[in-house]
Amino acid sequence: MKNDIQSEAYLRMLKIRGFEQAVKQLVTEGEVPGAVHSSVGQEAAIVGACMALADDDYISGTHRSHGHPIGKGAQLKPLMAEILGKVTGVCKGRGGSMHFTDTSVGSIGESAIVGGGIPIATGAALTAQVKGTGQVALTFFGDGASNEGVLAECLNMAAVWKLPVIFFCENNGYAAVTPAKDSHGQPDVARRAEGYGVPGVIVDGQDFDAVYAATQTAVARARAGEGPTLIEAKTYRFDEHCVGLFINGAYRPAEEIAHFMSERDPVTLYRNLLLDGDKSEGDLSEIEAMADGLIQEAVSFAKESAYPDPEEAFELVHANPISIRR
Amino acid sequence: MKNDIQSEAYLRMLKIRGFEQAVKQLVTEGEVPGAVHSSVGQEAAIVGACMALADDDYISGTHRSHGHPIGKGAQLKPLMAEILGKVTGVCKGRGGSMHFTDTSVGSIGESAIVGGGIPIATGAALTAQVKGTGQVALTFFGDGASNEGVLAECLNMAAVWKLPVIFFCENNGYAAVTPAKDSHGQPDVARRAEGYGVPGVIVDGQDFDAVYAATQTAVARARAGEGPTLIEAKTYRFDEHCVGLFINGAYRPAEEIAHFMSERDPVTLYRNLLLDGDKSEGDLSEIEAMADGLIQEAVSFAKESAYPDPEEAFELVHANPISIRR
Amino acid sequence: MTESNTKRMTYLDALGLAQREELEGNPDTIIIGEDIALYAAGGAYGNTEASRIRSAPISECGFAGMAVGAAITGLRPIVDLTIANFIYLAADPIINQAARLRYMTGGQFKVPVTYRASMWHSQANAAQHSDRPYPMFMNIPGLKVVCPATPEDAKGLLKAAIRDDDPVIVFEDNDLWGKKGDVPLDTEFVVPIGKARTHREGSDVSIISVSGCLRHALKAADDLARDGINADVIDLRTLLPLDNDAILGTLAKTGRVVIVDPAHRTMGAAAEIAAILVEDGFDMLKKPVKRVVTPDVPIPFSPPMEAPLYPNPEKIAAAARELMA
Amino acid sequence: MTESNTKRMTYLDALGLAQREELEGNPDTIIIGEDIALYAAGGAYGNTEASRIRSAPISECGFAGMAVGAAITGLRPIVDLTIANFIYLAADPIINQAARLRYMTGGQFKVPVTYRASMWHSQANAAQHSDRPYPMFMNIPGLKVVCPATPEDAKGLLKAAIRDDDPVIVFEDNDLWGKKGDVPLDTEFVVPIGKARTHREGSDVSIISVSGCLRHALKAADDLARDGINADVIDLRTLLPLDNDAILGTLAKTGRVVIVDPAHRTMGAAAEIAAILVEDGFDMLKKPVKRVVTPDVPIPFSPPMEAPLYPNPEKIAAAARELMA
Ligand SMILES: Cc1ncc(C[n+]2csc(CCOP(=O)(O)OP(=O)(O)O)c2C)c(N)n1
Ligand SMILES: Cc1ncc(C[n+]2csc(CCOP(=O)(O)OP(=O)(O)O)c2C)c(N)n1
Ligand SMILES: [Mg+2]
Ligand SMILES: [Mg+2]
Repeated sequence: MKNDIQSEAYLRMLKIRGFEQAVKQLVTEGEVPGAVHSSVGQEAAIVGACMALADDDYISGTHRSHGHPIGKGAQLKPLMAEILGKVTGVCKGRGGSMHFTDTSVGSIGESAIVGGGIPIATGAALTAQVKGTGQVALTFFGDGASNEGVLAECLNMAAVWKLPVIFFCENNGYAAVTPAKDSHGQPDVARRAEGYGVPGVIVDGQDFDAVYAATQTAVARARAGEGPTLIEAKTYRFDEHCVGLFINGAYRPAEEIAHFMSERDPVTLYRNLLLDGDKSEGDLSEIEAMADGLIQEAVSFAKESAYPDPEEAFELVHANPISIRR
Repeated sequence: MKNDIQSEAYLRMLKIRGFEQAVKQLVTEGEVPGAVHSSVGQEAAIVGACMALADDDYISGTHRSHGHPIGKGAQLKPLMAEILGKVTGVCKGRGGSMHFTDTSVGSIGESAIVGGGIPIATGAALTAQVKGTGQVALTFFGDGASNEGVLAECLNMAAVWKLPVIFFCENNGYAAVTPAKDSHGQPDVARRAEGYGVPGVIVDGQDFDAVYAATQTAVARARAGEGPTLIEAKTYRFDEHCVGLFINGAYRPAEEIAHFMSERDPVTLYRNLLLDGDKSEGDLSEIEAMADGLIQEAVSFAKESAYPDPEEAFELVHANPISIRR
Repeated sequence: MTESNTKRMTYLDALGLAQREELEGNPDTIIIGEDIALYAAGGAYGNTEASRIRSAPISECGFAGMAVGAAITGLRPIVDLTIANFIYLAADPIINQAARLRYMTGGQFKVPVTYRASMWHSQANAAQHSDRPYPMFMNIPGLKVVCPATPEDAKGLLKAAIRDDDPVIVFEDNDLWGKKGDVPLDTEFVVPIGKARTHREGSDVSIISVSGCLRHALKAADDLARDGINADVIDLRTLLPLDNDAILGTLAKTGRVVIVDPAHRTMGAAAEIAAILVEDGFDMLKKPVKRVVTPDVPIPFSPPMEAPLYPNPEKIAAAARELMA
Repeated sequence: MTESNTKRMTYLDALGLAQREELEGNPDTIIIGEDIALYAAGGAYGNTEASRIRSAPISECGFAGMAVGAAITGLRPIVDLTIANFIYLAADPIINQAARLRYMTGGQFKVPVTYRASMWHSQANAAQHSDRPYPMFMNIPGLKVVCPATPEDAKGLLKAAIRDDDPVIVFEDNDLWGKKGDVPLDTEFVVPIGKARTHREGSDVSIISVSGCLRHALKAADDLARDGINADVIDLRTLLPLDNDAILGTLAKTGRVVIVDPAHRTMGAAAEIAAILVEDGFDMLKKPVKRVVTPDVPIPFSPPMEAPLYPNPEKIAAAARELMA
């Protein structure tokens, strides 16, 4: 693989796509405990944002959690093992799909509480500011999460304190089965930012370059001490809200789904863009093979890993331990 | 008193002003349990908003609570008795200064939880909409309260559902001792509304006519089923945050206070306006005497009323009572 | 209740039926919650007009508070908070407003709002989706708290909650959603708030059960019966107000008590029940009170760690046997 | 501790001293709260640079959550939530995040955040400003909860909380703010979290006290002593984790226990203490456990209704006398 931005971006998108396909397969096999939410369709938004960050910058995220740490560069094996609840999982089997965290790549936590990652990242930005580390924090959240009041609170505090934080909304048009248009007083989440003194930017979330550029601008602003930015990436999820969820009634038009899958697939769009540029089919196949290999390895690793011992449930509750009452 | 809008508005402003002066006197006399927050300086904003409402429209408010029900037309005696914790109080001594409620004039509760009245009024608007009563709800809140996320949530829901609610911000420039400029990413609370699809309007809160007109427009919009409006009245509080509070350090310039008191007193401004119009000194003195009389009556009533019996503490907890464990 | 008046259905369908009946029966009843129109728990709103079924934005604090405003002005809102962990976002309006507005206003209002919260656990959803938060709300005067353990009680208690003029939180045990039982079809059927129910009479040991633990308690009782130990099994059903008579009544029968509660040990509902026993029933107690509860750890994701944490029939039977020894 | 190492000061000044020492002693310590720079409780931040003293907008949920993000990335935030009733607005980040992030991430983080909440009561501020909400947080594994009752403990426990690598909530009793006592000046003085303190030794009856009730308990003990009844008085100081050894230890001495707790009766901290006594100390109990607590009503505004609700020396002494009868 060529060690350039484009190849790396394409690889990360493929890793997300492949990881999600593998997870869906594992669900079918009955290997996955709990609920999983796939990021398929949203890869360009995620990777575009992450590639604009430095390795030690922070990210926080959501229940739709797999893409974010992968986009930030996390190893796949411990993530896949976590999905299966194995002791080798990145959270030692305590977090599962909705709570991926990999501090080794600056991933400080996906939150199953919608909106929960927003103050976490804002607080990480506060640390960066107080300690003068130059780090930036970026928080991924959905269009649905944007209706949690805590977003308004954090936008405002970040503006007041000029915190180096980027509020990154993956607006995929739906919160579970509720269309954004039925739950937003006006459609653009980015337009909410201005009222708090925060610049709001809308980008095409299916276009890696657009997302990457917008995030780079926001990162530069944050690092320069000029404060937060809200970026809204208009995107689409290709899968159901939750893998395997039975939805009682059609909440989104079949044509809409078909349109996005055939015309607006971020991986295909990026592949074509690279081919139009200076990448060859060979270059891309090499990257694709590499992604496949990594995913196969991760699946094998996860399957072969052991489950935690039940007694481990009583460990790691506190950093300064107390005796646990049973 | 002439039964016209101007006389009534002037009377209500005087009632608020006089009520607050009387309360401060009672504090000095050691008659007042708990904390009280005075609305002096904000009378035009309050009365301008209330006069634009019908008698059966709803209002909710804040810890700075005395002005709102008075502005809505409440009787003073039960309010003053409540301040002193008497059994004749509007809340039978259970609420006190911060929790005035007088359903007889549509006052559905002042909240000592900053921001707490916002969803209450939004919910009252929901009732009006579901039942088709044509009523409107207006919620008073401060610049400080505007930083509670629940405002954003309610603005958005009110916009989505086109609820007949008016979000009325009394921006007096300070939340306790914190200047609004140190706690708002940009200075205009009204500009936050637009991001939720709600029109935001700024008015001079010292100018009764301006507030009255803006609120009338918002009420008309709400009654027509067109949804919420946010009105920001730029105003000023003449007293300390809390009557008798000792503030350790000057948080607002003495010149600023002096300027508002001498140039921007809403009662004086309105008095002059009425004199410039068709009111005579005699007309106004008559109204002033009436206000004074009502306040004196209220103070006497409150002082002469009895305290509740301790056993009353165990009553009115539930509407469908259960036995209270002691 | 004759056979013909009941229908076998799941706990979830019983909740849905309760909602439909109350929505159809009273035009003041409304329902608010996320995704509620399409896939919310119970669904099935019958002939209710859309304006009374509000699919809300993800704004728990806001709509839980709005429901209070709606309740004090004449509606009877049902707020479906869905997964119980989200109730913390709505804690302020529930505690600071709903629970005390009537009192603070000297009785000017009633606050007929119902909050539904479904306690997910045993489902590998980890700590942010696996709480059983009823204990904290038991400490809030002005509220009522119910925890139905059967389809019949699910219908009857939810209906009672909606009809009650005070704020009631209905904590559902999600593990029971798919379980079936006979449910009265009478639209006037309600289960009175504040009354426990005896599910099995016995004279050796009492098992006082909270929420979904009932089925484990009954299994344990079967097992104990095989050893000749007769358990008196009661389901509290309402946790605020507690049915002190029932608690002391079963103690009077047996002198030995096992409390089974899916909440964490420290300050679970079992704590209050034990306190009542030792305060008001001391002279009847032959043995220490035993609590079979969930240990004080956040709920882990991985099933081999999660599953053993909760009360089960074996743990209950073992505790009862210790008391009989 | 020699005389010269202590200074007489108020509970509030002791809290301020603890904050100043920890802010000056560790550049990672920051403080966030409303109006904090000017008149927040304790104040006196010494040489701390302004960037570590954050006067926050009125956004409790937001800044309580930010503090979690700051804590897991290397700061040690103190969040002053001021009046305890506002903690409900911050319940979600405290419970769903702070308490369990370490666990859920398999130990990738520690979460050294301190929440301060001052329990106002007895001050005619009515139900929205008069709560004592510690019981609900005792049910949340991952948290620690302390309730200092003296100036010395106020300093020592707040310092211990700030230094602790886990989330700790410090519930102050606002009634004690103005009360004076001798406070160690040693900057390394801390009171260990999880340890109760015996304030008076006795062999007839135990008084187990929570929060500001301690002074009433000691007064009651004086009164009882005049009748020849010797009370053993312990202040739990930490409520999560509870000091079970101390609870059972005092029971062992006396066999009779009065628990004094300013929280409401149902599910107050006293419930858990009583449960521990009847579960683990049954054979030592000579008499029923008595709880002297606040009745289950929202706190009313008017002083003649409010004042009689709380525990006081007379009620405590009367309960103890009943146990001696
Ligand atoms: C506080 C909270 N409320 C509700 C939920 C239930 N829930 C999980 S995902 C979801 C929809 C989220 O929509 P969005 O933020 O747009 O993210 P997306 O699923 O589209 O990625 C909801 C309501 C939750 N997990 N947390
Ligand atoms: C939820 C909550 N947080 C904090 C407080 C404490 N408090 C009372 S008044 C106040 C300032 C409010 O400022 P603003 O909203 O501007 O109203 P004003 O006092 O200026 O009328 C604060 C912080 C409170 N009562 N409720
Ligand atoms: Mg979405
Ligand atoms: Mg203000």
